[in-house]
Amino acid sequence: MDPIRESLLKVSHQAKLERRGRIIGLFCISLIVIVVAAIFYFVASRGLATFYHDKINLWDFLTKQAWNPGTKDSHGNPAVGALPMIVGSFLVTIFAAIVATPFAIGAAIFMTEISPRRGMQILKPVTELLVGIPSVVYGFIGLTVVVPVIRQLFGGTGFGILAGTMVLFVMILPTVTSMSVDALQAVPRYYREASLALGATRWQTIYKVVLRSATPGLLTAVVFGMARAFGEALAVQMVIGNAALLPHNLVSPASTLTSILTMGIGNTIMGSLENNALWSLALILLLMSLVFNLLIRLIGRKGAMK
Amino acid sequence: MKKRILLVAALLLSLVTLTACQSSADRGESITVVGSSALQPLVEAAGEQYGSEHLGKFINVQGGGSGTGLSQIQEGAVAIGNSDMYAEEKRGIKAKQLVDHRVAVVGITPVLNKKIGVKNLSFAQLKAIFTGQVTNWREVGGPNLPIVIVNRAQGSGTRVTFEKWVLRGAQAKQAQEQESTGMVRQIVATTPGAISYMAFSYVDKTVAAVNVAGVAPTDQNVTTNKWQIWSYEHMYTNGQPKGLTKDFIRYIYSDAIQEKMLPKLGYIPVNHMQIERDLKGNVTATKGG
Amino acid sequence: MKDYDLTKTAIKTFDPEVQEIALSTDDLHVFYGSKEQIKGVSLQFPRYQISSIIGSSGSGKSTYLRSLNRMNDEIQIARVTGKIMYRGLDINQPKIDVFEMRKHIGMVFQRPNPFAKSIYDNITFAPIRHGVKDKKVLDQLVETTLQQAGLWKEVKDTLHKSALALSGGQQQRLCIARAIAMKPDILLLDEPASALDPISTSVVEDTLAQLKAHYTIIIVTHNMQQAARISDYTAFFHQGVALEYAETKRIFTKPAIQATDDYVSGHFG
Amino acid sequence: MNVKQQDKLATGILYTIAGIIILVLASLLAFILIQGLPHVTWHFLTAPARSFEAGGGIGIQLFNSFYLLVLAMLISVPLSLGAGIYLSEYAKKNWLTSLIRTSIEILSSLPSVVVGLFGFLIFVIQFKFGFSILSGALVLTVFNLPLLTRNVEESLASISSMQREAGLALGLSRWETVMRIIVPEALPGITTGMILGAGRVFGEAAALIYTAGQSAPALDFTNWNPFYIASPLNPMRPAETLAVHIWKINSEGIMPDAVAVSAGASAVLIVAVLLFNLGARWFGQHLYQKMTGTGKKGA
Repeated sequence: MDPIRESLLKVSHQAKLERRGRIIGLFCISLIVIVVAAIFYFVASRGLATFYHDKINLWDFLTKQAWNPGTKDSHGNPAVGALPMIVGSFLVTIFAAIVATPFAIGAAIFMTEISPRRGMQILKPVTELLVGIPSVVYGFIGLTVVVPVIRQLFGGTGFGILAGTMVLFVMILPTVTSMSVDALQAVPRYYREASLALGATRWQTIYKVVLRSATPGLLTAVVFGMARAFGEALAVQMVIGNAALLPHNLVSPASTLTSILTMGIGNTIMGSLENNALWSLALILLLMSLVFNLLIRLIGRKGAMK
Repeated sequence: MKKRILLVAALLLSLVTLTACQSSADRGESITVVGSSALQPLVEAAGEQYGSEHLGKFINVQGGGSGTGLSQIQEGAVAIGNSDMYAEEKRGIKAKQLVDHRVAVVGITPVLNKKIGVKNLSFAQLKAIFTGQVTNWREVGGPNLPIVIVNRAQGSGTRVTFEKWVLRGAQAKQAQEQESTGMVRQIVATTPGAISYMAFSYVDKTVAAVNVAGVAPTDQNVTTNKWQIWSYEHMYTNGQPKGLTKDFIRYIYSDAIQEKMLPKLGYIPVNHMQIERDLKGNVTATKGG
Repeated sequence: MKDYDLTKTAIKTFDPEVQEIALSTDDLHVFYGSKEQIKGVSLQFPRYQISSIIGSSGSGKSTYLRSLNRMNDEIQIARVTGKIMYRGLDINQPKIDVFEMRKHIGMVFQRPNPFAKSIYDNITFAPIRHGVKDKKVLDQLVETTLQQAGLWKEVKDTLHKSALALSGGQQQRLCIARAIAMKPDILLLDEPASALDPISTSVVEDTLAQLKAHYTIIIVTHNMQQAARISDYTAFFHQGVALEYAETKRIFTKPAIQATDDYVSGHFG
Repeated sequence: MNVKQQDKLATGILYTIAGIIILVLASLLAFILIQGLPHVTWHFLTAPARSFEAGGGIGIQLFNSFYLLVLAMLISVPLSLGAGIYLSEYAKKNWLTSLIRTSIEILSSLPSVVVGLFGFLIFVIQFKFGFSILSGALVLTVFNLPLLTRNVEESLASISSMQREAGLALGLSRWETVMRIIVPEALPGITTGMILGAGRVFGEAAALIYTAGQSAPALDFTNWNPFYIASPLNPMRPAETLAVHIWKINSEGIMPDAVAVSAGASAVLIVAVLLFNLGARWFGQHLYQKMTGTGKKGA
């Protein structure tokens, strides 16, 4: 008999390895899926209880301004209007992104186009170090440095959207920067060479060629940073003032979904309306993060089609 | 490399299961106490001292707030749940199955930023400030400075007590909220025109406590109920305490803690109280008084 | 582009009594998604001969080659139907152990793809994983395969340096050495010289000519001179169909099909 | 303005931006270190914390942070590696995979306090692990897995598919090809991700408050039997970490030197993260060289 022919019909060692490997991988991913599903279920079931069990009107929840779940308003309905927090979350996120984007992209250009050697040696470790600073420390610095400075400059208490923006700006900067660097590095070198060979200056090359072709990647970086900012809790909570009020200006105390959520969760009883309302905030966070994710995908797909 | 990692992970897991299964005899004994951050320092300090006097016995103390303490003890997840308020005051808690141990009294005082200079406020003024009817210090005898209210988080024991005795059912104005006393103190200390409230033990040189209706915030005034804004600190157990839990609560009631430690930490021992106040606020004189 | 009649083909077949067949396909179809890339190819490859596959870009020659050792299995959207006969077995069926099969039907790719390891490790990696542990055997294997691939003289002092430091031509010969270290039955080469300079190309071609004594070689190339130089048989692919298959000399001198004639004489398209 | 001047101006602006970023970080670091380092002494680093008197240290918290980090990474690294490999190598490209990928990414932007509460209800209460290092490590795993998995998947995807073909064509299983060829090559990317993940673990407070707990019972550093309750290795004991400690003394600390302890602990935390960063980077490079037999990354 032909031994090779025989061996083809048996199960080889490699085939066994393959099966084992596939099972290990499947096991890991299933575990993660179970955890993810459990958290989603957990947040959704409690977050939706506000509407099903406690009969809060969803529209009221999203548009009313009074947040006081422990008490009732003049009509006898619990006051659970999440609008101030939703607005607050969006404002700090958008402002932080607006401030961080030029810095991040500028730094990324510096690292990839202007001075790669120095950029990679100094700026890159520096930005990665920023990631490692715990948010408690950011909050602490925000409280002791940023808030007093804002109070000096603009009056008021110093707590508010502006302070939150400044802290978030520094916090998302590393993420956006390193993702922008990746996006710029993905632009093929011959694009630049072709442009430079045609007599364009370095800046023209960067502006007209590199940035343009890296746009989807850069957008993804910014949206990713925004998703981060949206979910950040401790640091923002320490500087934003946590007043469930619609912000009149950038230096009056405001609140975000995360700050109210983090603050209240220890003081409420599982299953009570106060607690459920907080989980509804968590549910909004979850949905927003879904939106950000879809946005990133959409940008990615647009970029791929070009 | 992968195999080694897996091996270590497996080892650790088995170790953990083993640990969990080990009888308590060779690994010592411990209970967990959870809840009120106002009571946390006391229980922590007492627990440390208890542990050093009783080898192999450990008291683990966690904060998390009165709500956490009450809901955890209700679910039987911990040995003792600390709370600043009566269990009956918290919605969603079935207080009947819980046993109350009132271990200390804490006085709560309004505190102002030092630059305001107001020394005394009436209950009516306080109420007007916290409900938002008064928005400038000028209206209550201070300088021309807007009032900045700093609240504790909704549901926090300190806030519940303060609003119970000051607002008496009125709706508080929506304002800044902070999760912890430390943050409140720092904000009041640095923000012009700020007012908040905190337990006596947290008041330090950076903020100014005020008299309310002519009564000074002192322990002495709390024991006679002349200073009305105070609360009991409760340690709740699920059913009558047993074993280490019982022993530890007895230890808390001992003189070593009540007479020596409590005053140092800014709490008032329960047996110093000359009156007793029940859930509804009815005051009766105690034997001591 | 001229339209050629895809139904008119001239495929050489062998008498198994006279010429041993190492590998053959029978009505092989390859689909990528819903698109049919290979439309029923039946070819026989004789043992210890070099057969080349030529054709323009997109004619399906690489796709065909990749299905011979079922590398197309790794492309999720790919689907292969028809028979691939090897040692009396249809290896295009699930019960065949694909990993074992690939040990015997080796492959070298268009672009050199050495592992990011040392030269020595590149060659010994797979044999070790397949159970060869003896250091002496491995040392010997490295030397013989490198010699067979015509690389030994150039690298014998730098065996433990990174393979990525080699030139493109050297890397490709290392990949050939790596493939023959498995002592395969059949060696599939997918345009192995397309990324190489002329000198490296001729070294690789010499290598192949020497390997012919021990291996059955099937090579895809877009370089007609190369096919003419090294192969014994040549197949011409067009639009997923093998139009003509014959002795190489015949293909280049007296093709039976108009399309082949146009292609080899440069009038194609 | 002509193009030359424009070029100069833009370059100048970019230099300024890079400068500002370095300045911001430098002042951040300087602020933390100047405030904190004077307070850092050997005694501070090794002594146990005091809850209401001055002179407490952070010894136990520091040890807890490292132990928790090690435990969390031991659980999450193999898991994320397995999951990342599955997603990048095995998963079919269909709606289910993309759903899984999306949900993992959504999980990564969930505030850590939500994950912490989930861990509290599941691990601490349901599984009865109590406030313990184990609960903390598990919740940090949950918290970190999405990021690590994504990182592993991306690092693997960045390695050319030609490498996989090379392995497969030699009759190796996909698993062995990935584990022994692709993973070693992707190691720099994977290590960077792991370092960032570890940094997050080290600095995380919100998720740990309800799981690893806020108390740091005295440890007996002479007894390393992991079953003994005061043993440093016991994974079932509550363990306040450095970040939680900072959070706690900032919020409820009543010790007279709370400000100094907090500043000192922050400085130590930063220095530890920095050292860890450098160490892990060196280790990753070392491992990469060892596994690929290369002195430097090849062409």
